[in-house]
Amino acid sequence: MSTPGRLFAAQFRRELVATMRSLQEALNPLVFLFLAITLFALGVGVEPETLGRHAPGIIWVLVLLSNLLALEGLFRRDFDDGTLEQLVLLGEPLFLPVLAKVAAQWCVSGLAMTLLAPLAALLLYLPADALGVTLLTLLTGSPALTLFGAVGAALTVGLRRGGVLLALLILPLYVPTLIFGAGAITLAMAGSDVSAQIYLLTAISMLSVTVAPFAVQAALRISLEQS
Amino acid sequence: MSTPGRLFAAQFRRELVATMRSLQEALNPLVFLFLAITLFALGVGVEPETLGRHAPGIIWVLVLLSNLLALEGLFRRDFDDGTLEQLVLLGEPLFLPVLAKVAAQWCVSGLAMTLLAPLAALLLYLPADALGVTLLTLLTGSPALTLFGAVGAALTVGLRRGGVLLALLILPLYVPTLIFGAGAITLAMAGSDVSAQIYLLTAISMLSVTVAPFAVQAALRISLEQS
Amino acid sequence: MTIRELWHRLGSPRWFYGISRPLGIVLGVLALGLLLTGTLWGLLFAPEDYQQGNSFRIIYIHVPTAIVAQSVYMLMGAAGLVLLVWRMKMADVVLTAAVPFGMTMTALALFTGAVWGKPTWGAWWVWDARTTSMLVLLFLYFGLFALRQAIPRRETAGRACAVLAVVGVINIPIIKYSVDWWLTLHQGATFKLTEAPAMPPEMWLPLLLNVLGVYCFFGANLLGRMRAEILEREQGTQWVRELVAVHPIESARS
Amino acid sequence: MHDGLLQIAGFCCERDGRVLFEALNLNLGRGDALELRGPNGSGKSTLLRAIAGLYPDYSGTIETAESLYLGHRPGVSALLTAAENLAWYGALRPGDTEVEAALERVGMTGYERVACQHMSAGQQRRVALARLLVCAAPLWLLDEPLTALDRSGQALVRSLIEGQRQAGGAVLCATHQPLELADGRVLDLEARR
Amino acid sequence: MHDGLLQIAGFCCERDGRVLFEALNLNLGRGDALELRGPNGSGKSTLLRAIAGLYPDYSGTIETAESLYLGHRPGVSALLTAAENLAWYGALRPGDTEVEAALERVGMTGYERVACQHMSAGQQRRVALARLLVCAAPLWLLDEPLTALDRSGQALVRSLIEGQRQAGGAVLCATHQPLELADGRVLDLEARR
Ligand code: HEM
Ligand SMILES: Nc1ncnc2c1ncn2[C@@H]1O[C@H](COP(=O)(O)OP(=O)(O)OP(=O)(O)O)[C@@H](O)[C@H]1O
Ligand SMILES: Nc1ncnc2c1ncn2[C@@H]1O[C@H](COP(=O)(O)OP(=O)(O)OP(=O)(O)O)[C@@H](O)[C@H]1O
Ligand SMILES: [Mg+2]
Ligand SMILES: [Mg+2]
Repeated sequence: MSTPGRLFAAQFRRELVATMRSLQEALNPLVFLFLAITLFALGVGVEPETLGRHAPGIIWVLVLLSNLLALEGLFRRDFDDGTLEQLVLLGEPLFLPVLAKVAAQWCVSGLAMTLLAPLAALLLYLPADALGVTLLTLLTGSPALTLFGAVGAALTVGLRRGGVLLALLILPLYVPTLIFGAGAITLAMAGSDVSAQIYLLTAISMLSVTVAPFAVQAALRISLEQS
Repeated sequence: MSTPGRLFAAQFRRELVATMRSLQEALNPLVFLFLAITLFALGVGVEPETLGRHAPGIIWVLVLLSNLLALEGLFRRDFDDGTLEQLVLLGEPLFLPVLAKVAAQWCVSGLAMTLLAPLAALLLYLPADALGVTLLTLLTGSPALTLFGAVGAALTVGLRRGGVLLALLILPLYVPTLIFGAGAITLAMAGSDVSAQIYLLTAISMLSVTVAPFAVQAALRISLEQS
Repeated sequence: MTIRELWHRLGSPRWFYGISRPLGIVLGVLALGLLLTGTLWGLLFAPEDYQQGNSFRIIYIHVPTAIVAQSVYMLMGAAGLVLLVWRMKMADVVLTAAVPFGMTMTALALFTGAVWGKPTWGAWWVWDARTTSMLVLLFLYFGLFALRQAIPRRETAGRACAVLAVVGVINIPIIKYSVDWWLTLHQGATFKLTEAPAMPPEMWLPLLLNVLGVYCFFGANLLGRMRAEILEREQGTQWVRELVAVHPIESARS
Repeated sequence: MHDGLLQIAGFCCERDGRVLFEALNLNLGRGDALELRGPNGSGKSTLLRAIAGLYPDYSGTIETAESLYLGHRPGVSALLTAAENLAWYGALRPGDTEVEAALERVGMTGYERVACQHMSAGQQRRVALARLLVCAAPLWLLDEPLTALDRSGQALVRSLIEGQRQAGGAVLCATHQPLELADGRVLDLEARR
Repeated sequence: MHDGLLQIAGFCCERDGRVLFEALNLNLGRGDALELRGPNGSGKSTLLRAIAGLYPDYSGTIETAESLYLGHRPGVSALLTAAENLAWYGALRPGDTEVEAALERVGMTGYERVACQHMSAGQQRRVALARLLVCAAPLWLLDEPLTALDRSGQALVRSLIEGQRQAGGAVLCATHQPLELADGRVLDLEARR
């Protein structure tokens, strides 16, 4: 048995290193985000005012989808090369490395997207004064996305081509986060106060931090029983 | 050497069987489409007139994205279990099985999405009289999406690197299809004639059918030399 | 017997198979009676709605299905929890058996709603708090269904679905709340449902009967599916072999 | 017995309707080694995974001490270097051997900084073997540890097993090539049919 | 020579700065069999992949007849059944053996309809071996074909190889377990260092 701190740190470091080795892969979701935004500008038409008015929704939906893309591979490679089963066998208590894995994932996708949001907002003519709120909503909301997503990823890891199935499982769970996130920005654009929504987003993220790791842990054990 | 027809048929059958092993897998991309639409309504808001006006763009972009997701795993599994390298070694001429693979993929994702487009249109308040055109654009346009996407999938299958490259490389290829597709529907809603756009879409698909398989073929060879 | 005994008994498929048959029959008969009276009364004798005319009568299918669809998901969440915590086989059976019914009810509620929407709202579909959360519910159901289909091993599939169901149930209230709030944000598209409580008794009594009827129908259907599921899972065991040997017809029917 | 590391009683298991085990009894104590033989598909991997806790549908009881499982899949992450892989394992279940020492023992010095995806099949297996040194557990469950290993590698596996036994551990090893262990027991699953 | 199925001249190759081959010359004619030995990482797989056409960074010339390559990855798709897998191969490069016959030859009768993801390691390797019968090519390139196979499986591989030689084909086989082929040549990559 090793100390909790050491366990968490080791897993976290491992994840980051592995990500850095396949940096391009880690960047994919971000590129996807901007690709999709560009497509939207092209497909929906670029009258600044309409785009600007819909920007919050578009940004948030696309953040959801690209998050999905990032999560798809969260456990896949570890499962294929057998390190996942070793983690489940040796990692005690398991929820610590799981938490570390998810945290690392969030730093790479959730956090990165948050930081890049202003760029996206710019492309979509989001009024400058709504920028701060956009950042805030993403920062408080994205942890929930990653955590719920991790549950889905853990459930589908054993399956070939789990990619789209994953979407089916977790997108419905994303609904509240999406609504409050996009809604808050819209409200802010209308000039009203949004602290309530921010609190709600934070609450959802908190809830998921407490619940999800255990769900993931259970899901991993279950998925490994198949092979 | 086996006859071209037999080669194509065998590969086509194989793909369909592998997909239909669990039929619901084939349905997933479709459900994903509707999930995304729902998310959009939730994020962007549902004033009928705005939704209706943007419906063409939204539908096309989402079809495009779910196509991307569906394609993501087109070669991955075959690569992992080593059947892909066997295909490249044994399949002569290689472009036939490749074409078959893509065709099967299209039947499962592209075609199915086309057939379900009316439902999507309904959810997005697309005027009923624009339905026919929507179907037509998707029918003529989606082959190009699948084929171009396949090139990207082939480039990224083996190596971890190059994912970003792919996105940047696919985007310009998708743009014309998207513009003509969404544009045609918008025009039709305005009551004007769209045969020109339909012809253009068909032309693009034709072009991709002739070019893409060879590009995929080359890309596969490149990817396999890595490992 | 005490609750605890019942609990342990419930754990045994064989015992359950034994008692479930009469129970299922009772529920089935009840469902038939309630639904017949409720529907006939509602469709033939209940007065017209003063503003909607006859189209309002869809309510007698729409509301019951909608209500039951939601309760079924709750039930599955509970079953999932039991399966994960106490590893009780029967909970998995419930989980397996309930999904199709719940999904059908949700789809039916959506469909009847859409059909109703055409005359009342002038559109097949309108983004409204209820419709939206119902749609999300359908997606939740589909997720469960797809996951079960995707996993070959039954036990694995069962527990995977349990995890999903539990997480889903935790989310449902949040989803409902958020969707309501979302509607207030986008006032543009709100459409009022006809107020149920305002209905005169001869309008809502048949409705009540139908709601109860659909619940009973669900109970009967659930038991039936569970019995079939049990037979399939326990095929290897002694008692099933005997059962099949004794009444081939009966066991084939169930 | 008191110092029993593995006690299996009445182990029954069937897969796809084929009965693999009926009422298997098995005990391993300190210093024991058992070779698991049998034709393809006779259930060796299944048994090992069941003991490790990765395969639940069996009946019967399995009491086991902490174990290390080395399966068909090496459990070596391709993106990481040999040293990084082992360091991670060391953090999960610390043993008494240092990473460098372990790598030297399995003859992979000079590869500490090489990403495992750039290693040959056998080299990856060697890294996987080093795990047995970096982590510590009284019971080893090895599934065809000789796979892809050359002569020296096969000798290495034998000496690792002997070392574990001397240290008071036990080894259960499924293999198709005889290991010829000093007073090692052999369980042939075919013979039991 | 005229009936040469494989001619390698001045084959040089290095990976990660390690020189694996310098000026290797190799000829295989009809009926020949060559065992490729060598420690882990000595370049056996690399050579085979280079001949198969899967590894381009080498200098020197390789002239080869049509070949079948069986590598570390079995080339069996997990979702498909054994029969479906083989039928597909048969369509790619038709040989003279029927699918059922091939499966029977490798001792997998009864598994035609079993999805390969539900097979044990060795059973999957056997399905991969059946490919050598379903497809036809004068030159076989086998990379550790004995992996995960039980006794009977190993005998099977030997008889398959002999069959191919009698049919006038040639076999190049990397392995760590001696195959003891009748007048088979052996190339030990370590000895050449
Ligand atoms: C696809 C469209 C629709 C869906 C998904 C839908 C869904 C629902 C749901 C979930 C309920 C709540 C049941 C409960 O828990 O109490 C409900 C109740 C009801 N719906 Fe709909 N509905 C739709 C369309 C309509 C339309 C068009 C009307 C009529 C104008 C309507 C009238 C009612 C009434 C009167 C109730 C009962 C009132 C109440 O329970 O408070 N619905 N519907
Ligand atoms: N994918 C790769 N990328 C880079 N280098 C590699 C790769 N695979 C192998 N190598 C290097 O090439 C050398 C030869 O590898 P190869 O797989 O040919 O050896 P081998 O003889 O097959 O070993 P084994 O008996 O373990 O299979 C090794 O030293 C290894 O470090
Ligand atoms: N993932 C799986 N799903 C279903 N059945 C399986 C699975 N893996 C193996 N089996 C079945 O279980 C039986 C035993 O498999 P197992 O892997 O334990 O055999 P094994 O002794 O390890 O064989 P090998 O020597 O080839 O590794 C086989 O007959 C196989 O058909
Ligand atoms: Mg095995
Ligand atoms: Mg090799």
